[in-house]
Amino acid sequence: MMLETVIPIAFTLVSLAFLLSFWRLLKGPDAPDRILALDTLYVNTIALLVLLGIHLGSAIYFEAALLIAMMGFVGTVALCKYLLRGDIIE
Amino acid sequence: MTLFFAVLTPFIGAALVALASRLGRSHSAWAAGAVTLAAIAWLVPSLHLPFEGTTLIQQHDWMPALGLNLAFRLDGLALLFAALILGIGLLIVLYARYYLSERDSMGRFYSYLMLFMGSMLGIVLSENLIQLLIFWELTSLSSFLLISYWQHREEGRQGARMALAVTGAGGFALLGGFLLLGHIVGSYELSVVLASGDLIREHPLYVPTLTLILLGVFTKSAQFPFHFWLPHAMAAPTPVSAYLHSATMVKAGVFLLARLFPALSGTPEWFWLVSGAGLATLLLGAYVALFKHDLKGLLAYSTISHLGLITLLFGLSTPLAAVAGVFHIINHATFKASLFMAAGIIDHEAGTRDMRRLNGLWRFMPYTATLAMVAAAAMAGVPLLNGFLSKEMFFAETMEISAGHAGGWLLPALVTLAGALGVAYSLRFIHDVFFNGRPVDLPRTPHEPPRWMKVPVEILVVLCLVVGIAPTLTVAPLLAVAAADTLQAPLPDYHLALWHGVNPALVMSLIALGGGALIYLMRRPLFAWHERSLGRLDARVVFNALQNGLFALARSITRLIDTGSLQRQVFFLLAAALVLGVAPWLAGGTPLAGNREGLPLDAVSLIAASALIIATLATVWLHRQRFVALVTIGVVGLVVSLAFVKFSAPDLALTQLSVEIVTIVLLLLALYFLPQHAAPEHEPARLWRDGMIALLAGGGTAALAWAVLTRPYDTIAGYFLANSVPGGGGSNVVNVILVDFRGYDTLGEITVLALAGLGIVAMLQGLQLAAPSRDDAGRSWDADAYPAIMATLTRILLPLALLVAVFILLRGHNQPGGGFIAGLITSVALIVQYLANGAVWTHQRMASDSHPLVAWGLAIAAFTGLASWLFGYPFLTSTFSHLNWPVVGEFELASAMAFDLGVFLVVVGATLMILVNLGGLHRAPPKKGSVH
Amino acid sequence: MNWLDHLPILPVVLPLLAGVALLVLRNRSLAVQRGVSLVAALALIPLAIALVQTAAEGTQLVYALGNWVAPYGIVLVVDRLAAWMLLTTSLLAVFALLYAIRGSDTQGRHFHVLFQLQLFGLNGAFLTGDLFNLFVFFEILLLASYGLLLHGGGRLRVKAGLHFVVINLVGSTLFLFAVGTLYGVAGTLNMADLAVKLAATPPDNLALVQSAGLLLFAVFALKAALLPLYLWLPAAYAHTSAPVAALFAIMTKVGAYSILRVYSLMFGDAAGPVANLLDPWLAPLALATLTLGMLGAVASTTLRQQAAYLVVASIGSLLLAFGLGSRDAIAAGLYYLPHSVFAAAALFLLADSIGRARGDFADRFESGPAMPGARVLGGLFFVVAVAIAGLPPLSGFLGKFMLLKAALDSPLLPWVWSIVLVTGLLSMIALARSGSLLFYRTHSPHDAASLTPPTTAALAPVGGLLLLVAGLVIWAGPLSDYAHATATQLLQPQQYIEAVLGTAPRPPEGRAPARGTPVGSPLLGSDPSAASGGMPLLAGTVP
Amino acid sequence: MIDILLSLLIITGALFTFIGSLGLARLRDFYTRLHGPTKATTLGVGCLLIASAVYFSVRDEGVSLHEVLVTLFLFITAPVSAHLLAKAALHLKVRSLASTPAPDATTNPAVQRNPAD
Amino acid sequence: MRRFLPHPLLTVSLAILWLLLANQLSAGHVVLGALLGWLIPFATSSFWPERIRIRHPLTLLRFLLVFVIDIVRGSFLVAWLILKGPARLRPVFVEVPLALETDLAIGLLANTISLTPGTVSARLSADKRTLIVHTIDTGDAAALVAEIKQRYETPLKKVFEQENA
Amino acid sequence: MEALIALVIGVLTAGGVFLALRGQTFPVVLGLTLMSYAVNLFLFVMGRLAIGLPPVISDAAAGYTDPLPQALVLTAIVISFGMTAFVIVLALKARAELGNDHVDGRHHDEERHA
Ligand code: NA
Ligand code: NA
Repeated sequence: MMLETVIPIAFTLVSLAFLLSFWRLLKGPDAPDRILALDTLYVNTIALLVLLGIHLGSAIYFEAALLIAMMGFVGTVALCKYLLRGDIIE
Repeated sequence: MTLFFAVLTPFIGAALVALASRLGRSHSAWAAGAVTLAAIAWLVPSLHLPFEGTTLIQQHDWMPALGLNLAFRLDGLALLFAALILGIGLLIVLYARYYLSERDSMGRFYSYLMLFMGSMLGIVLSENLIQLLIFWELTSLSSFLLISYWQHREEGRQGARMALAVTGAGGFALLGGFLLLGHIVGSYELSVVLASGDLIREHPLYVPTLTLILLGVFTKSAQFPFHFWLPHAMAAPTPVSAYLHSATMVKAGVFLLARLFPALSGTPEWFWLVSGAGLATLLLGAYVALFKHDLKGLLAYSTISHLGLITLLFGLSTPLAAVAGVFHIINHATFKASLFMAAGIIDHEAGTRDMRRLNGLWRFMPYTATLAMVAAAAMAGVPLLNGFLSKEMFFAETMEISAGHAGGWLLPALVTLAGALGVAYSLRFIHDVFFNGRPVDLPRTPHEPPRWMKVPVEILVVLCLVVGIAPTLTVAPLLAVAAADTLQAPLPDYHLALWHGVNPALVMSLIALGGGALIYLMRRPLFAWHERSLGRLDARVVFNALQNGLFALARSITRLIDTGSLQRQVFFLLAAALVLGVAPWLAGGTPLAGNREGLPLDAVSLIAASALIIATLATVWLHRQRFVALVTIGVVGLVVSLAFVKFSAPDLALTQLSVEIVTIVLLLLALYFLPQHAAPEHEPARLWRDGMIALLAGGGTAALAWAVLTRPYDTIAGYFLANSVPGGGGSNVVNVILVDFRGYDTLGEITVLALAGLGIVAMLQGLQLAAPSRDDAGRSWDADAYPAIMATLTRILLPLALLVAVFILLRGHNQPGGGFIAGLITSVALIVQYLANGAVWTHQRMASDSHPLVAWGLAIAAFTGLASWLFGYPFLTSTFSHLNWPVVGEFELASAMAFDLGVFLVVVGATLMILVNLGGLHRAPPKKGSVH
Repeated sequence: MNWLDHLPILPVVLPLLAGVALLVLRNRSLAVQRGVSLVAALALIPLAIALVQTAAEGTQLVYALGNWVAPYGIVLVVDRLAAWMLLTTSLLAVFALLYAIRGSDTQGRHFHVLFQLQLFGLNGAFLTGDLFNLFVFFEILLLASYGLLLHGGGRLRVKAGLHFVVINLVGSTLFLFAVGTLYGVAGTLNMADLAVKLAATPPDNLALVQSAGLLLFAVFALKAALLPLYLWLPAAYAHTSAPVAALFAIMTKVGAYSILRVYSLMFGDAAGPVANLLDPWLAPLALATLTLGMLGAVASTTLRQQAAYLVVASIGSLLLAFGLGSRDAIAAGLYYLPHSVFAAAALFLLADSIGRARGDFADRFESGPAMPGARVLGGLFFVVAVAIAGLPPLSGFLGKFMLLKAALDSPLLPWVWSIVLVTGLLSMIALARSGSLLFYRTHSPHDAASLTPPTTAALAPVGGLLLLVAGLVIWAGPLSDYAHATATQLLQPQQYIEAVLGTAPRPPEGRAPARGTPVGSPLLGSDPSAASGGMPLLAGTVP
Repeated sequence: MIDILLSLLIITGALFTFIGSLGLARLRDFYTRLHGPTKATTLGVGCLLIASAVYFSVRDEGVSLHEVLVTLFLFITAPVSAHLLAKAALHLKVRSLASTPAPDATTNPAVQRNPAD
Repeated sequence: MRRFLPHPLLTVSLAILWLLLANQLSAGHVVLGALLGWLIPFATSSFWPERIRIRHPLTLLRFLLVFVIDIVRGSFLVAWLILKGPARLRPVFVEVPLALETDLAIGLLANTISLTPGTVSARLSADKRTLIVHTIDTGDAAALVAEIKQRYETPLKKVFEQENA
Repeated sequence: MEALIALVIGVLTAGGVFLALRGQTFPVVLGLTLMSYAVNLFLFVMGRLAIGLPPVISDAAAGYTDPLPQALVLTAIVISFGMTAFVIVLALKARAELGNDHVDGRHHDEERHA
């Protein structure tokens, strides 16, 4: 089956993406860079989960993906708000 | 029960006496007298028994399994002591009524006195050794109260603490001794112990037992080297001294020597320890007494000396010596009590006890002087007085013992010297106070005391005389039964008589009398020599130094360990865990790795794990740049969730993800009020130490995980998988465990969450923190508090998030999800509204108080549990059924879902409670000085 | 099910419901809240007495929560020990609460909710038969205690609270490591089942199991405040409010209880290769704790600090008794336990009244003004000091007597005796000095109005606690018999194990909840291969 | 046929995901870096989600469309995140290759403060 | 009608979303979805008081089509720019004057800009009259602004703000 | 894979321990968080590692991993979340009461001499 060759390639690409985002997170240099990198890491993780779901033939990882999408957004909003205002719940 | 009531009466009396003092000063004295008489009355019906050779034993169960019962004993020895305690006690009650001044609290005094009397009586009437010890310690405690009666005086407080420390220490040693004794004999009952002398003496534990008991005896009876507390106890009011140091407190020690004489005496250890201490005390006391200028000081050292004499007698171990010992106990009690009372009268009338100022009182108070002189003569061992008789027996015994030994002259010589010193200080007491010219600078003009103050002295002095003149008619029967029951054996042959013919003892007495006079005449050069040498020794200084040393040592050790540093505490805990965790492996024999086959490693896992490890290290490395550390720890949390997904734990992943975000929001809230950066640490040693601990702890947990993961195991998990659907009605086994199999854990868990919320609310009350107006780089904050684009779009997300939350909540029983995750999603959705639109805006649209959510959530969870009672099942028993509705079709209803709803509400309530309250912190106006 | 069959859960459910009710009533009048709180606390006493009476007959009541039998579900077990702890807790709670409702409960929010949930946590910890559930209830009682400890705030209190919280969080982490390892090896969480499984530990797993067992000990030692893990205690107890400090007298005993429970059941004599795991550790550490605690008491500069160090010392005595491990020694510890709880609580409450009566001088050991009501305060202080120093005739002495007697058979005899006796002396010296400084070395106050005389309401709880101490003396016979029977029961864990693992679920009756039939007979539950049933459990059964 | 479609979607998705992160890593200032994840990565994950939807719809009977939800969610949130990040970066005066616009002149800090004050 | 169904559009959307979540089309889920779609707007109506009205559904559809195409275009463009190398980029901030007035429409425009070729909306001025947009690579800023206004703003204005226009 | 997980747990613990030993409240909180990750992972893997075997009963499942540790970790996560929240707020309270963010209420410069 074609998928059997495609999925490892996809895993590799997404893993590399994960590493690149992580590298940016470590490197910075500025706080927005790191937040952006963290946000991207969240999205990369969604990609990994979707691939895993296809790979294992299990739909059970869907909610995790959904939640990552939600929580990643909230995290980014909170971190940005902190940079802008300091006080995030004012 | 009579003996028990006799002992109990003074204790109850103590309360009555205190109450009586409210009626008036004299009332408490009357009450105290009545209590003493009542105690006597309990004993009267049994008094004849010892004289008939019967020992009365009364026993009541208390802790029978431990051999500790309320057991009382009335035999000759006990009778003698009870008579001294109650008889002299009665006289003291009378005397004190006149001695105490208007300012002194009568009720308190008599109350303490009754406590003390009861304790003393308890000692002498005890049949059980542990019970005896209880009363023994009670005498220490009650004497503490009596000695410190004048609490405003420094000497009183110090003397009391010193007495308590020394006699209390002795008490602890005695406890050990008694326990050993009971261990050897198999019982704490005196009857058994006294009958087991040979068993005890031959037991390998004899020496430790004896040593511990003697420590108790010597401290209580002020034997060298523990004698020093007694003179300082003279700070007590004189009636107390008269009571404690004649008939009671200090006599408890020699009582015990007499009591245990049959069980312990007759060995070389006993002989050397007891007579050695006795002899040293006898000499030392007599010597020091001579040089005391304080009237009571003289009497105190004289008491020490006489107690040494009695101890020495018991140490000699012969039956006759024991008889003499018992006899001297009686005699010393009578003359010493009267002397103390006389001293009290003098102090009371003249306003001082300093013999350098007290001179020629004969002219002012001839009657009292006569009484005092007779008593002092008895103390000196002058013929026709009781002191002479027992001292004579004492001298005779020392001669008897020493006969035939090489160097045998030494003991008689030394005791004669002591006798001479005794004569000398008695002479000094008489001559210095009542004659020797005119008084020097007295505060007031002395005269005879009130009539009733003299009566107790008169009675005692008369006793000295009649016993001294006609011993056989007076004291003989009492002495006989007391001595016989001391020995627990037939009495030796002895005669109480004034005249035994010319024998060595008489010669020694005469030498002592003459020598004493000679010493007194030579007193001036002796005084001068003493002042230059031994007179400078002050036990109090030494004791204080020791005590201060103890406190200083305790302080420095405590400070060394407890520095108030959290880091040290954490360090200790981790170090302890490391030591304990590693210790079992040191024995060897257990391989670290097992033989279970593992999963193959894949590239994605390796990459994710590397990211996690690097992010962890980055968090550690960058922790001083706090915002950055927050972002890196976010990566850690993300990868941990990924691991949960990877290893088949979707519920965990969902939970971890939600918790992660809420935690980051919390940390951001906190970071706002905390410094953004921390200064680098300047202690490389500490960093290395912490690094080592961290490496060891990390290595330890890794090894532990590795050890477990490489081993196979059997688990109860199969049961959950098998019963989840049929028994719990849900196919998500994790959720069924949470809400059903282990719903009780979950009930606890949401309580923790509720508590966190409530605790935080409580903590934040009144807390005010100044909001920084600039960020750490000095920039002022962005002016746009609620960016419009964010505000608009996050509002769209709210219904969507709620929909997802409902979905997650409802499906939790069968698919990944459940109340906790749903609760967090809801909270996060609401928190975003706070983030995007502000607290005020949000509070206009929803209730700001989330207490009801928490309360009702907990209530729903708890009542779901309680509901099962109605059906006759244990708490938290779940039920479920499948319903089939038209259109909707078949669906499941489970009580566990109601429980999950409770979880949901608590989570939403607690999370909002925490975040919203924290978010509202800055709105309070900054308090002055709350933050630098 | 008869209503009485639910007796074991009532001491847990009652404070939980009370806590919830108080949360609902949070805006009602103070009198209502106090009334609810007090009634709930009082109601625990008859419950505890009923459980003690049942347990005294020698049976272990087993309550299967959710009708899931052990080892699968969580069970509550009421044996003599558990009932004893419940009774001690309930008696203490009432007096602490009585003191609190004089006014300190209004210094912050949610006092009564926290108080009731603290009782929920305590009772739950004493009753549970499940190791992980013990962790959960530890957390409940800890979080409640954090709230109570910080109640009212203030510099020193917050600092002490921060230390207390952080050190306990590290401790909780350790707890999970230990429980996790035990589960990873034995595959079960029920303590009775663990006892069965651990007794059959193969040599290849020996050190692993012992390691987990000792890590667990580190956790319990932290809660119990055993050397060197007691440093959190003096500051925490000395700086919190008086009724909370009084209630906390039981907190360290939870650690001691857990040590006794876990190491008699799972690592006791009958535990085969892992038997007597604590023998080399507990008694020596307890001796050191006793010594250092008492030195701390000697070195203390305030009465409350001294009381806190005396608590440390009392933990030393208590764990020494448990560490000696013989029937008589454990009995001594069990008899001593309620004594030390009541005496310490009384001292904390009294110290508060003394501090108030001394105005600005508070409870510092320095010459201060003569107190109003010095006579009563001094008298109470004297009695409390006698109790806490273990002097006759109060129960501290009887406990010490039992301990020393029990030590006669121990190889540690010289150590035990010398340290116990010397520390006894030290406590006497220290307390005599404290009393002397506070009550005797006084001057007449400059501003008598600033000194608060003690009220009857403040002294009554102290008196009540002292009456409990007196009760321990008067009924020392039956109580020490109970303690002995408890020790005997603990040393024969087989009985406990059979009671727990032999309990059947309630059969369906009437409108029965659907309940999966347990696989095999209930006792077969200890055999996991039977329990795994037909379901494929991949990870678990890979050999 | 479905296989080819799936493979195409998966490869495209993975590739875009990768390129998005590559941009994040490679580009020279924050503002240009912002574009990669916002667009390429979002589309990449979108492709993967569609692949998933197709995969599960084909494998099991019945359509699987819930992946659409995640996609929708990402497409709503990604631009908001990007906007906030850019706004934050402008506020922090993060180094830019393009000349940054002047601070918002119409903004009056006193007015815009929290209405609760 | 308004009282009992405050946000019909939202109700329908939520019901559809519920079916997406449940990932199955059963009668039970339709009922449940409808129920939730009806209930949730009540719970959130205070957060979302204004009623969204769509004037020109066709315009909206066309806009959505353009939007989707532009997302794909934008992604390819950015991907190409990234692969081509950072050195050749010509990033610029441009100011887009806004004709839109409602927050929702402005928000949608900003998001659209962010998702479509080479642009990210970076800041909305305090008076909400100007949107600052960062573009990754452009030679002609004015053309870009014009394109944004024509391609996205005009249809949005028509759909959401026609009465005001 | 088992070795990798063990390593990850070890690193998380080490990092957590090191930070928990710092002198300011914020790193201590971070340390406690890292430690809770470590212990949650540890507790979780006590049910051994399994891929693609979630404990959700279905006919198609090839088998199930041990669900019990997962339930325990869920409880542990919630509890540690509550605890973390509490300690974070306590850190703020301490900052207000003690005037600085040192765990012992000392100033940073004092620390060197202590
Ligand atoms: Na004179
Ligand atoms: Na966490």
